[in-house]
Amino acid sequence: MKKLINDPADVVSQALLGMAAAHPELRVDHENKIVYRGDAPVSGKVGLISGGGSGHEPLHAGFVGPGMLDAACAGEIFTSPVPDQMVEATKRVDGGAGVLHIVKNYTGDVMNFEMAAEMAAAETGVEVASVVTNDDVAVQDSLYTAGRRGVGVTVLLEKIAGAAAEQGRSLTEVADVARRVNEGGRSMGMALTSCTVPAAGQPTFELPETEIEIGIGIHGEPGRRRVPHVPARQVAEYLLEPILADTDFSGGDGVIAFVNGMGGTPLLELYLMFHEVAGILEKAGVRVARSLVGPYITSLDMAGCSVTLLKADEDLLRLWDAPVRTPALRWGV
Amino acid sequence: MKKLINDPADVVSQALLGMAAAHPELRVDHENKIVYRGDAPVSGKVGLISGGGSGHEPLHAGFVGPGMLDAACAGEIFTSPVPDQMVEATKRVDGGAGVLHIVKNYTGDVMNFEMAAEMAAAETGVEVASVVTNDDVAVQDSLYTAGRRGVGVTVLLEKIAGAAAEQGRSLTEVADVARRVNEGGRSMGMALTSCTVPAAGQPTFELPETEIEIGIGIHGEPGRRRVPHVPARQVAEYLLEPILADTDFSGGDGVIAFVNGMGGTPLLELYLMFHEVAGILEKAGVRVARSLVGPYITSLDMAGCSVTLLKADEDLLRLWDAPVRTPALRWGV
Amino acid sequence: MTGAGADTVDLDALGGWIREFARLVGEHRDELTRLDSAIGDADHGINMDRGMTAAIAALDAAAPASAAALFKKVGMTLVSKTGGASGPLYGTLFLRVGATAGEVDELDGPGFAKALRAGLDGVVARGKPEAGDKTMFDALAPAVDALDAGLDEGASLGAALRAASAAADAGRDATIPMQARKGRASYLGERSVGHQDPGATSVALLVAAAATALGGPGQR
Amino acid sequence: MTGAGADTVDLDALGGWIREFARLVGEHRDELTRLDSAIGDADHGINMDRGMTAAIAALDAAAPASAAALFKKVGMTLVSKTGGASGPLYGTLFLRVGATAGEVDELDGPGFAKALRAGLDGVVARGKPEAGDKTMFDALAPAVDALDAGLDEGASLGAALRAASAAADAGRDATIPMQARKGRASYLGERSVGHQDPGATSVALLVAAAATALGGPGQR
Ligand SMILES: Nc1ncnc2c1ncn2[C@@H]1O[C@H](COP(=O)(O)OP(=O)(O)O)[C@@H](O)[C@H]1O
Ligand SMILES: Nc1ncnc2c1ncn2[C@@H]1O[C@H](COP(=O)(O)OP(=O)(O)O)[C@@H](O)[C@H]1O
Ligand SMILES: [Mg+2]
Ligand SMILES: [Mg+2]
Ligand SMILES: [Mg+2]
Ligand SMILES: [Mg+2]
Repeated sequence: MKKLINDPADVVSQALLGMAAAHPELRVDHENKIVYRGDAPVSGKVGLISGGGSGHEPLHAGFVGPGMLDAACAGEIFTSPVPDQMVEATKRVDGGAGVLHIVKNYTGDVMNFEMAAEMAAAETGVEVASVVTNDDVAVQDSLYTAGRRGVGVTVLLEKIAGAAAEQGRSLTEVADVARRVNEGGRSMGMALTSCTVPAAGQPTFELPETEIEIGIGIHGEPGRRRVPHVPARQVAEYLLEPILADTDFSGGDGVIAFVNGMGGTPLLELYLMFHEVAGILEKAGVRVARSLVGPYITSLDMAGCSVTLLKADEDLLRLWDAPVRTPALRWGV
Repeated sequence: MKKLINDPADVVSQALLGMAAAHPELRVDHENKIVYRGDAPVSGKVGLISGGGSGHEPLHAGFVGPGMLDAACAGEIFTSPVPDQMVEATKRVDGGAGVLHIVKNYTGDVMNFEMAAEMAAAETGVEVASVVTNDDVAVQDSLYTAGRRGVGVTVLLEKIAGAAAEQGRSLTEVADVARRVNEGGRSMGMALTSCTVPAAGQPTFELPETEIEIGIGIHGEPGRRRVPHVPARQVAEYLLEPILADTDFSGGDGVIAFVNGMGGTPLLELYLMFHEVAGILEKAGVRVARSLVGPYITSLDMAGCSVTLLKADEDLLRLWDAPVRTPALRWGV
Repeated sequence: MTGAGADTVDLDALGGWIREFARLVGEHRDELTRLDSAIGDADHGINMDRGMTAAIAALDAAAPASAAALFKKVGMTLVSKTGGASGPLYGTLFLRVGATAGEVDELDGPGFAKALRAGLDGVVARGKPEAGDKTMFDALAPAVDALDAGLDEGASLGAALRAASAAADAGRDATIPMQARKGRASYLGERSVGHQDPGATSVALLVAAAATALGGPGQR
Repeated sequence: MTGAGADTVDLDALGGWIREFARLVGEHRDELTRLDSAIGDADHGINMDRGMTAAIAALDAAAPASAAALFKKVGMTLVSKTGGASGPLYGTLFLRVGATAGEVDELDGPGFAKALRAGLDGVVARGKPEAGDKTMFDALAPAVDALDAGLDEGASLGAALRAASAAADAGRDATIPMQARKGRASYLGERSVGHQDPGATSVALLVAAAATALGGPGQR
């Protein structure tokens, strides 16, 4: 394993030191591994916190700033953060209008955020609402599993709910917007290579030169099936087919289409994939209202990509277009 | 070789189709492989064009937009674009105030841009100035080589010269700013892995699991030496030592410090590297006035990074902070 | 290593259980992570080791004065330091064990068994596992049942714990053919079959540690 | 394949030179790229093949009416389609060859040699290579010298071209021990020693193609 790190045990804390140095507009609580927007708490605004295992950068800390998150809690690599972090963040971003916890649907994340909400209720008077993202159509039979995973839609949700909070909407309203985004969003991912967790020191799975893995999550969890390595056009079909089979995205105000890189994929390939995705959507009668292309929810050094579609309506598009100023997403400001 | 592509021969053209679909605010001339800002030519403004081999995304097309480039010419992977493209771009971005060609110092790029300038002079009345970036301190003995390579400083230069042009400065003034940036900037890069050129189908060089390559360029050119794989702290020293030995960056208005990813390196590691770089700079009495961390001038799927320091002064910092709105760099707007 | 009477365990012995568990987790760290890389995200050994190392450090910093304090400290530390699924699950387990054990400085067999069952109930409350879901529950539930059964049949705590440990091992092995329905492994569907559950494996270490530390001297 | 007289080459033969060069480049595409991956950026074969394929397509589209038109078309196409260092270098080479050859439909030996030297001068004007820099110059210059020398000594064009081809091959081989001072390979410093220059290798193909296509029938 070759990585630009010192000690596998210190990767997250040292990266946070780098984030603090590179982004003076943010505040970092190194002890609790929390990144805050510099002006938190914003009085009268619903506070948004998210968090999860590290290794998905820029998610979540790269999305802290006006128009998106108020705070992000960083866990160890691929390991949910702990309730103490979320409780601390909840206290510090509460501007009197309550706090929304944005949680990706993984057993560990859900349980830790649940405990945090219980503890916050007991220790503080802050009103907390939670929304769990679960957009990954690779997980079928969700009755017999931990349910669909939260993946790409998390990025879109943090942006859109962040804009709703910035507008001064109430906690209930912001949580509603967030749930609407989650319900209208579906994703599917694939890997050309495994990632390597620093502490493990070797690839999480082995994938021969001739095969790719379809339906992977963002933690190096193996996918649902291996298929021969095929051209990008076919990969786009593998990813979109189950998404379009799951939900009708045609008509209406179109979709926000998001082609995401897994960390080790060049932008050149992501744009090429976006071209293929756009072509399939056009044939399927799905209008692309907005788009996002880049590595936004990654899996360390994994080569691969995911596609997320989010059903748009006028409100969501207005919130999507609203100003955002974070290290990784920035427009309109 | 596993990549998200269809045919190695079509990578660049299909990625440009994706760019066009993802960025309706840009215009793409697919025949000539040129990306323009949507409102080019901007009357009375100096036009900025750059270009080079593809495979370095987001450089250059990702930097087209208000406050940065007016057009970018995309060559084949790692192959300079041809004069016809540059001539065409020059004509189309000329707003009457002349056009600046931003060229990275590689034999092919320099010769093709030279021919383009000759052809533009012959075919059109457009006033053309050129600036060549050559910031890579890995190239020593530049008397006995093709000279230092143009690497990371190109990104900073395109941003700063773009701001100067946006302010309405004249071609001579914009070219002066650009040369000042190039003279004040130095870079050094390293690789954990080789990149793989799609048409070649296999890694350009072999690097064992235990070794890293110091002083690489951005085209999979092997570096100046191989050393055992060392922790990030030591890597930062390997990169900064020759930069600081080359030029005195202490005092004054500090530096713009840029830690760049080579395409296959997770953001987490880049932030960790930035922490190490900031630590060394502090010890060396170099003040970090501004910073940039991310994959901005890449080498396909190579894992590795480069560090660029640019001597700042008040004018350059003001230009750096000025609004920019491009796919890959965006702030202040 | 047991307390005053053969069937009573004092605070030292209970602390010894935690320390022996931490030692076993450290020893099996890579194995637990390897199991997790087959059907999860390759961190179970790392998580448990981080959590237990912190728990031992917390115990070293100040010796708890009661069983309640001891297990609360372990539980809180695991919640605060472990992360992932195992943090809340093992954390809740020990918090419930402590709450049920109470402000005492020793436990008899039935008292320990009652506390451990409370821990199991905590795991169920937190993670909603059912038998056959291929989780830590599938090793812990049989172990708690075996402990109760042994004591009911009049066995010594040591003998009952050794039976519990054997039951945990069997429960752990029984996870191999199961298809996971909870946790990350469930995403694999049928591909989870044929792999041993990491959490069930660490639970087997937990119960083995109890047999070693609380099962009486020289009786392993 | 030669023209009317044994020492005159007509447009067909000159076009045949280009086609034979394109064929050889296609055949040696991977070898050229492999050489470039050792000391460059792994694209010389790809570049040359793209450029020459386009040049042949341009010639196929409309047959040029003179040597000037033929080589101008080849040169312009190479400039427009090749990119990299080889585009301007080979492009300038052919543009100068064409400008010197002039509006004729055949060339005699000295006429061809003069045109080729003009091409060499174009390469020098464009890239500023010097002898020993480990570039295409190191194969092209000896070839042009050998061609002139052969014709001066009264050899037939065919014999002189075969001598030129041998000189180009020797020049190409002589690049192996050189340390590069121009182009990408120069960045490697001493590590460029021991590798054959890709551009010198393609030049050897260019001159070999001339010997084949312009050297008279059955004399290879
Ligand atoms: N809902 C659940 N109920 C009980 N145990 C569970 C549940 N989900 C997961 N587990 C246990 O947790 C183990 C994984 O723990 P760990 O790897 O530390 O956490 P994570 O899955 O968050 O990476 C599994 O092997 C399983 O035994
Ligand atoms: N300044 C120069 N003068 C003459 N020939 C050069 C010069 N620089 C490079 N070359 C030739 O160009 C060849 C490389 O061509 P190519 O790989 O197509 O371009 P690039 O280096 O831009 O990738 C080298 O092998 C060398 O022979
Ligand atoms: Mg985990
Ligand atoms: Mg090249
Ligand atoms: Mg795990
Ligand atoms: Mg080359």
